[in-house]
Amino acid sequence: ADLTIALSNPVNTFDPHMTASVGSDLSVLSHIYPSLILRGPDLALQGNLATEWTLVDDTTWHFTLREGATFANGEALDAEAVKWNLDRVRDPELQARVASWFSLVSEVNVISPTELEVKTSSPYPAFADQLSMFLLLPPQWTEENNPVTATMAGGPYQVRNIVPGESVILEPNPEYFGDPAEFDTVTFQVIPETGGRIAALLAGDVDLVTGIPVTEVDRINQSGNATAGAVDSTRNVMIKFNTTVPPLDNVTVRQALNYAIDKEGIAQALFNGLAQPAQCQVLSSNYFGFNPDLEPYPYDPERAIQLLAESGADLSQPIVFDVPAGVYLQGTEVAQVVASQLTDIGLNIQITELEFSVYMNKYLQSRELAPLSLLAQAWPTIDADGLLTLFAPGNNYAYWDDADFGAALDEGRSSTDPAVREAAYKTATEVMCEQAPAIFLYTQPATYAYSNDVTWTPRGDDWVRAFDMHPAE
Amino acid sequence: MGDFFASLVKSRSGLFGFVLLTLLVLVAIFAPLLGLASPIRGDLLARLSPPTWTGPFNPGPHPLGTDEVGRDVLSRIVHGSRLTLMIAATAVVLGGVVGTLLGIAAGFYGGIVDRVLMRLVDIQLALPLMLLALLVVAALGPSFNNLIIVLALTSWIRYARIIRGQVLSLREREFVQSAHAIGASTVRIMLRHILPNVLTPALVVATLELARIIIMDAALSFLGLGVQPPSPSWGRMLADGRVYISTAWWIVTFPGLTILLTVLSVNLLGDWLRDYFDPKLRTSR
Amino acid sequence: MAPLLQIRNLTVEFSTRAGTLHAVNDVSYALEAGETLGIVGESGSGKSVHALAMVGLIPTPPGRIVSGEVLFEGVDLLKLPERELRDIRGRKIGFVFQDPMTSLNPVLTVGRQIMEPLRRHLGLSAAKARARAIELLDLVGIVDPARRIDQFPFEFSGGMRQRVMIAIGIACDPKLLIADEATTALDVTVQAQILELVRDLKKKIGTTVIWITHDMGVVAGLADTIQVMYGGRIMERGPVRSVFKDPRSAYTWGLLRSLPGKLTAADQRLYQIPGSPPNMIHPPAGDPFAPRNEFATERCLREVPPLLQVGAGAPGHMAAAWYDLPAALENKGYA
Amino acid sequence: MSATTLLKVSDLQKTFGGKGGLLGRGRPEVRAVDHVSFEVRQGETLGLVGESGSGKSTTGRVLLQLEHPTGGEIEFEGNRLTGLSKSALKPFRRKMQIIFQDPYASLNPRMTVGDFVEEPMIVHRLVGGRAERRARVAELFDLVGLDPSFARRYPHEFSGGQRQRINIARALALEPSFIVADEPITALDVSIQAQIVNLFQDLQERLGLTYLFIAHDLSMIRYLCHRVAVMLRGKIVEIGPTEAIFANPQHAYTRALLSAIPVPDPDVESQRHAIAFDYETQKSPDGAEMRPVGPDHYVLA
Amino acid sequence: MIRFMAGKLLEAAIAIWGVVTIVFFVSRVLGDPAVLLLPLGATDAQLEALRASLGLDQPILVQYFSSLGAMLRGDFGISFQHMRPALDVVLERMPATAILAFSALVLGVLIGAVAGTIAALNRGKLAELIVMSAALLGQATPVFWLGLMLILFFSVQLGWLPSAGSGTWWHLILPAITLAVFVSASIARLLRSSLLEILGEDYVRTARAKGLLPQTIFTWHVARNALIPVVTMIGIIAGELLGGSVVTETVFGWPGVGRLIVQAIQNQDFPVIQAGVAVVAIIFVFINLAIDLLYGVLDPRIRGER
Ligand SMILES: Nc1ncnc2c1ncn2[C@@H]1O[C@H](COP(=O)(O)OP(=O)(O)OP(=O)(O)O)[C@@H](O)[C@H]1O
Ligand SMILES: Nc1ncnc2c1ncn2[C@@H]1O[C@H](COP(=O)(O)OP(=O)(O)OP(=O)(O)O)[C@@H](O)[C@H]1O
Ligand SMILES: [Mg+2]
Ligand SMILES: [Mg+2]
Repeated sequence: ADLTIALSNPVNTFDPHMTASVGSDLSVLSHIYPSLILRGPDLALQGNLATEWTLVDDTTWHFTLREGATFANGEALDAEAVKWNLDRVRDPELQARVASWFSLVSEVNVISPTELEVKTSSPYPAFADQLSMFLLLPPQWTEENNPVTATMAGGPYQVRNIVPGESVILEPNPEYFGDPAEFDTVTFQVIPETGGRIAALLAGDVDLVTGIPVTEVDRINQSGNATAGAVDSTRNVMIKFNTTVPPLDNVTVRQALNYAIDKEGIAQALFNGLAQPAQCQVLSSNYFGFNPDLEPYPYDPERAIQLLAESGADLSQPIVFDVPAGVYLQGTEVAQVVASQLTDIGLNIQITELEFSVYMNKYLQSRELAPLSLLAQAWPTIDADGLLTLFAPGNNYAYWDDADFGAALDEGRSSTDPAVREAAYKTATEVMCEQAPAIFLYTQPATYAYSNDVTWTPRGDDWVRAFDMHPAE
Repeated sequence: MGDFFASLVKSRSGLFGFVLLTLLVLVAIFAPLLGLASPIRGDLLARLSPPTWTGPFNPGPHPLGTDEVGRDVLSRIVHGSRLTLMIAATAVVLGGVVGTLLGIAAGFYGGIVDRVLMRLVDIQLALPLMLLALLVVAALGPSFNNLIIVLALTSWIRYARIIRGQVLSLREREFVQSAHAIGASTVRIMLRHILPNVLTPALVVATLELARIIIMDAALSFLGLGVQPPSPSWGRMLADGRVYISTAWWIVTFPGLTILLTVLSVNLLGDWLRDYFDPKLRTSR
Repeated sequence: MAPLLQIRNLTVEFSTRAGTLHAVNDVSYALEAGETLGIVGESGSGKSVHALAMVGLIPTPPGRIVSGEVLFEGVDLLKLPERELRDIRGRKIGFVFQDPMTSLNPVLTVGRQIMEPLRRHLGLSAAKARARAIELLDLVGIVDPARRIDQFPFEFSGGMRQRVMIAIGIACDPKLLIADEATTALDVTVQAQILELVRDLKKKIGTTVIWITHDMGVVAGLADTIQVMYGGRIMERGPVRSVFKDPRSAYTWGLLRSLPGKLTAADQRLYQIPGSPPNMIHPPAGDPFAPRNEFATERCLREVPPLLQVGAGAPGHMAAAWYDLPAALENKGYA
Repeated sequence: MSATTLLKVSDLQKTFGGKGGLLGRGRPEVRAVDHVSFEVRQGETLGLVGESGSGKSTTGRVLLQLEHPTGGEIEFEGNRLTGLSKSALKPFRRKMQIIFQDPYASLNPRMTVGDFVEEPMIVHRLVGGRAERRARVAELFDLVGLDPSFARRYPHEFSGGQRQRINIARALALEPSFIVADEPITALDVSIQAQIVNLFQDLQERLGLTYLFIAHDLSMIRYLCHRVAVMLRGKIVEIGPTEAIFANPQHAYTRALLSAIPVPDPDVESQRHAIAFDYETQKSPDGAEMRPVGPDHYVLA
Repeated sequence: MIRFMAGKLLEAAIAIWGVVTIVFFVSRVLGDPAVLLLPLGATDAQLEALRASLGLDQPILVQYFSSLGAMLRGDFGISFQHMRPALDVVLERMPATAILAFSALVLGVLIGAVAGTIAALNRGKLAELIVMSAALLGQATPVFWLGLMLILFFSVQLGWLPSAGSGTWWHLILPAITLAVFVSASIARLLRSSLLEILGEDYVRTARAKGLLPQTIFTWHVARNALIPVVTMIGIIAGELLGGSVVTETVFGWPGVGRLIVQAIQNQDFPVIQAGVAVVAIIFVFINLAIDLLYGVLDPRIRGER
C-alpha cells in the first residue's frame, strides 16, 4: 500500500541536528533516522534503539541498547554511535540548532556496545523526553558525506526520491532493526494552503492532513471517504501580557482581563467545542505538572469592569494587541473575538497583525512585546519544567517577574522525584493563576483528517509518522 | 462638461460604469447612516450563518450571512467599501502623482535624469512585486499607511513609463518650443504645458490601476499583509474567508462579486474615458 | 465611348460625437480614359473622402456611403463585394496618399511593399516581382534602386518615400491613378520631378489620373480638367484653360485671385476670401459658399445650385451658381 | 537698402549627433547649419528658401537660442546672444519671437487661447494686473483680426487660419522687434494663406517688425520678401534682393529652384521646363566663399 | 552593435546591483534570524553564538561589502535554514518555476492573442463584448480564489486532475491555467487596443488600397506592428511570473522560487532571500535584453539606431 501525508511546510534540511521543527523536518527524518526513545501516539515514551533507560542518580542516566542494529550501509548502531551523535550536537563548531536541548549533558560514557551512560551537570528529568526528538546519524558515513542533502537510513524507511520544496518519497529500509515498514511508499507532500490540503484529501490525493479548521470536521466525516476529528494538543493558547509596561504591570488589571474573556464561549463557538478551555494555567492536561485543581476565571464582564475601576490604572491610551499572522489555528478569529470582548469592558484595543518573524523579533530580539499578544506555546517534552520556565524570572521569554513563581520552579527542577516536582508545579501554577501574566484561553485542538484507506491514532503533538499508521483492512 | 455627459449617456457601457461607481462611492460615504449591524462586533453564536431571506423581498437579519466570527457580511462589505476605496484611491493618487511627476521629469530633462529614473523602473520591475510588498510591510510594520505605500510603490512605474513616452514626443511639440521662446521657466513649461497634456493617459492608467490595486489588496491579505483586523476591506474578507470556501461560500462570494462589480465599473469608465479623449475618435477640425 | 469612370450622386456622411457630418454631398462627374483630372478646393471639402469612398476605403464606422453609384468600366464599385473590389484596388486603380511618413509600413522593406501588389495581382514570382520593383524604383527616380530596395522606409527621406508611394501606386500599370496631395510635402524641385514622371506615365501607358492638390500651379501644369470643390460639392468643373481664364464660380474666382502671382502693382495686399469655411455638421441650406460670397443672391442662400454647362464657356465647362459671375464682376466694378 | 542691422550671424554652425557618449549610440553627424553668415536689417523681411532638410528651420531655431549653436556667433542689436544663460537671455526673448508651420501643433490643446496669448506677459511680468493683461489680450486679438470674445475657447474650436492668428497674437504680446516665421503658411489652404500673409504685412507696417520668413512657396516669397537667402545642405548659396535673385539667379541650385515653381497659368505651365540640379556635380567647390555678383547680391562660388 | 550590447549589459548590471542592495538593507531591517532558528527556550548566549557563526554580529556595512564581494564571485553564502549554499537552494527550485512560468506565459499569450484579435476585428459586435467581459472577469478574479475553485472542481468534484504537487504534466495544468487566466486577460486587452490603433494607421489603408488579401494585411501590416507593445508587456509579465506567482505556488503546493523566497523572508534566511531575488532579477534582466533584441527584429527602426 502507498501512503501520502500532507505537510504544510517543506523539508528544509536533512541533517536532524540542524533543525528543531517537529512538524516538518523532524517528522520526515524520524522515518529515516532512528532515535533512542520514541513518543507513542498516547504521548507516552517507548523504547526504540534503547530498550531500557534508568535514572541511576539525580544526574546519571543509564541506557541499554538493542543488539545488532545497523544502518543500511552496515554501520553499527551501537553505544559508540550514540555517543558520537551526542558529541556532535554539543560541538560548538557545528552550531547544531538543537544543541540547547543537551546543554546540561556533561559526559557520555560507552560502557559496552549496548550500554551507555550519560551524566548531566544538574538534574535533568526531561532528558528522556528530549531524546525522543534526537535522531541518530551514522558516524562513519556522516564524516564522508554531507548529511544536509544526503541520507543513510537507519530507521524504518529510506529515501527514494526528493523534489526540493515539494515532496519526499520514502520506501522501506530492508535493514531496519525494528518492525518492518507497512507501506510500500510513503510520500510527504507539501501543500501550504489549508484549502488545498483539504481538497487534496477529499480528492484522494493524500491520506492524512492536520491543522484543518474545525468547521471542516463534519463536512469531511460526511463525505464518507475520510475520518476527521480533533484531540487536545500540547499547544496552549494565551494572550500574553507584557507586565513590564503599564497598564499590565497592575495585577488587578490583569485579573480583570481574565474575567472579561469568555473562554468557554470561544471554545464552543469558534472551535465547535473541540478546544478545551484553559484551567487558569498554560499547561494542558497532557503535561506533567498539570494542576487539575485550578478553576478558570469565570466569564464576568461586570466584575472585570469593576476591577478595572478599582485598579486605578490609566486606561485611556489604546492598548496594542499583536497577533502573528497565519501561524495558529484560527488565530485571527480568536484575536478578533478577544479584542471585541475587551472592548466591551471599555478598553481601547488595537490589533496589529504581524509577520511571524517580525513578531518573534519583537518578542525576543528587540524585546518590545506589545502589552497584549496572542501566543500559543508547547513544550516538546510535555513537561511543566519546559513550558513554565518560559515565565521564569529573568527568562527572555517571560515579560513577568515573580519571585514566588521562580522559587517554585527552582524547587521543581532541583529534584527528579515526580512527587516533589508535582508539588512544586502545583504551587507554581497557583501563583501564576493568581498573578495572571496572561489570559489563559484554551488548548488548541489538534485537528486532523485521514482517508479511510488507513488507520491512525490521532496525537496531540506535532509528529506525523507513517509508522503510527496502518493500511486499513 | 455638457459634451462630457452627452457622450457618457450615449456610450451605454460608460454610463453603466459611471452610475455603478457613483453608487459605490455614495454607499461608502454614507455607510454609517445605513443602519446596518456593526461591521466589527460579531455575534459568536451566529457564526457562519448562511444568508437569510424569508421571502424574495424580505431579508432576514443577515441578508448575506455572517462571517467566521459572526459579523454581518453585508455590513462588512458596505463598511469595507470605505477602506477599500480609500486605500485604492489614495494609492492610485499617490502612485499617480509620483509616477506622473517622475515620468514628466524623465521625459522632459532626458539625459542623466532619464537614465537614473529608468534604471529605477528596471530595478522595481526586476524586484518581484509580492516580495517587495512583503519586504516593505515586514520591515516597516503593517499599518494602513504602509499598505498604501506598498501599493503606491508597485504602481508608480506604470505611470512613469507611459507618461515619459508621452513627454518625449510632447517636448518636441511646437507649443512647448514656443514656451521656450517666450522665456518661460522650466517649471512653468512642465506644469502648464506638459502636465495638462499627459493627464489623460495618466487618468486612463489610473482607472486600470484602481482595479489592480483592489485585487492586490486581496493578494496581500492572503499573505497576511493587508488591512489590519478587525477593520473590513474586501480583499481582507476574501482572504480570511477562503478557509471557509466550501463550508460557507457566502463569506468569499459576496466580497468577490463586489470587487468584480467595482473593477467592472472602473474599467468600463476607463475604456470610455480613453475613447472620449482619443483625438482620432473626436470630431476633428 | 463610355467614360472610364462615372460617379453619380455620391453622398458620404460621418457620424461624429457632435452629429452627422456631411462630407460629400451629391457629387457626380465622369472621367474619360486618358484624361487627367485635377481637383482643388477648400480643406475639408470632401476631396479625399470622395476619392476613398469610390474604392471602399473610408473607415466604416464612422463613415457611411449614403447613396450613389461609382461606375468603373461600367461596373458599380459600390455594389461590388469586397472580394471583387480587392481585385480592382491596386490592379486597375492605383492610389497615392499624401503623407509619406505614415503611409508606408515602418517595419517592412520598401521593396516588399512594392512587390506586394505585383505578386498579388500579377502573380509574379518573387524574383520577377523584385526585378520589377527595382525597375519601378528606378522609374520614380531613386538612385541605386537595387540596393535601396532592401532598405526600410525610415532610411528614406520624405521625398524618396513619396516616390516609393508613387511606385506602389503605378506598380500594376493601373487604368486609373488617384493621387491625393501626393506632392504637398515635397519641395518644389522634387515636386517637379514627380510631375514629370506622371506626365511620362500618361504618355507611355495612357493612365487616367485624378490629382488632388491645393496647388493651382500644379493643376495648371498637369491637368486636362479641373474640378473645384467646396462644402462637399463640386462648384465648378471644366477644361483647365477655360476655368483658369474664365471662372464662373465665385469660389474659383476667389481662389485664383488670392494667389500672389496674380497681383497687379496697384494692389497693396493679396486678395482674401472673406469669412470662414462652413461647418459640415450644419451645412448652409443653399449654396455652401453663399455666406462668403459677395455676389450671392437670395436664391443662393436657399437653394443648392445644380452643376450646369456654362452658357458661353468651352464644352464641358460647368459651374454651380445661381448668379452670373462675369456679369456680377462687371457690376461690382472688378476688371 | 542701407537700414541698420538688427541681427548679425557670423559663421554659424550646428551639428547633430555624431557624439555618442558612454552609453549613447553613435549616429552619423549631420551638419544642419554649416558656417552660415548673414544679417537681417531693421524693418525688412528676409526670405529663406531651400530644399527640404537644408537647415532652414535649424537656422531659425538657433537664432532664437532654442538650440545651442555648435559654433559661430549671433549678435542682436549689437549684443552677443551666443553663450548666454537662460536668465541672461530672458530680456532678449521679449524682442525675438517665432511662429511655427503647424498651427495645430503650435497651440497647447489644454489651454484657452486667451491664456495662451496672455502667458508671455505673465512670464515677463509685463502688464500689471490681470484685468490689464486681459485688456491687452483683447487688444492683440483685435490686432490679428480675431473676435476678443473668443479668448475663452480652446484651440480645437478654431480653424487653421484662426489658429495661426492666435500664434501671431502670442508672438506679438511681447512687442518683439524680430519674428522668425518658420513656414507659417505651408499647412494652410490657399484662401487662408492670403489672409495670413496680409496680416504679416499689416503688422510690419504698423509695428515696424522685422521677419525672417521661411517658406517653400517661392511665389509667396517673391511677393512678401525684400531679400532672399537660398540654402542648400546647410549652407547659404545665394543671398540678395528678391528681384535680383528672381531676375538674375546665379547659383545653379537657385536656378533649378526657380524653374521648378509651378505657375498657376495653364498657358505658362505648358511651356515651362524645370532645370535639373545634381548636387554632386553642381555643388559649390570646397572652400567657396560668398562673392558679390550685383548690388547686395552674393553667391557662394 | 557590440557597443549597444555592452551598454545594455552595463545597465542590466546596474539594475541588478540596485535590486541586490535594496534587498540587502531592507531584509536586514526584518530582524534577527537566530531567534527563529533555535528552539524555544534557547538562552542569550546560545543566540549570541549562533549570530556570530552566521556573521550577523558584524557592522551592517561590513556585512554588505563582504557579501557584495562574495556575490560577485557567485557566492551568496550558506542558507541559515537549509544549511547549504543559498544559490543551490534557489537554483534547485528554478526548473519548477521556469516550467510553470513558461507554460502559463505560452498559454496566456496564445489565448490572449486569439481573444484580443477577435475583439479587435469585431469591434462593436457581440463577440467583442463577450471576449472583453471575459478578460475583465479574468483581471478581476483574485488568483487564490480561482486556484481553489479550480481544485474544488477539477480535483475534488471530477477527480480529473491532481490537486497539488508538480510531479507530472497533469500537475501543471491547473496552476498554469490559473496564472494564464490573468496573463491572457492582460494580453487580450493590450492587444485589442494595440490592434485597434494600428488598424487606424495610414499604412493599413495603403495596404488595403493595394488590394491585398485580408490575411496578408492582418499578418504583415497589422499584427507585425501591433505586437511591438505586446512584446514589452510579455517581458514584464515574464518577470512577474518568475518571481511573483507566490500565491499560485502556495495554493497548488508548487515548489517554485516565489514561495521559497517568501519563506526565506518569513524565516529571515538572508542568503536565500538575496540569492533568490538576485537570480530572479538576473533572469528578468536577460529576458528583457532578449526582448530588446526581438524588438530589433520586429522594428527595423530600432535596429537602425544602433
Ligand atoms: N474618419 C473621419 N471621421 C469623421 N469625419 C471625417 C473623417 N474623415 C474625414 N472626415 C470629414 O469629412 C470632411 C471631408 O474631409 P476630406 O478629407 O475629404 O477633406 P479634403 O477636401 O481632403 O481636405 P484636405 O484638403 O484638408 O485634405 C471633413 O470635414 C472631415 O473632417
Ligand atoms: N534634433 C535633431 N536631431 C538630429 N538631426 C536633426 C535635428 N533637427 C534637424 N536635424 C537634421 O538637420 C537637418 C536640417 O533640418 P531642418 O529641419 O533645419 O531642415 P529644413 O530646411 O527646415 O527642412 P524642411 O523644409 O523639411 O522643414 C536635417 O537633415 C535634419 O534631419
Ligand atoms: Mg484631403
Ligand atoms: Mg523646416
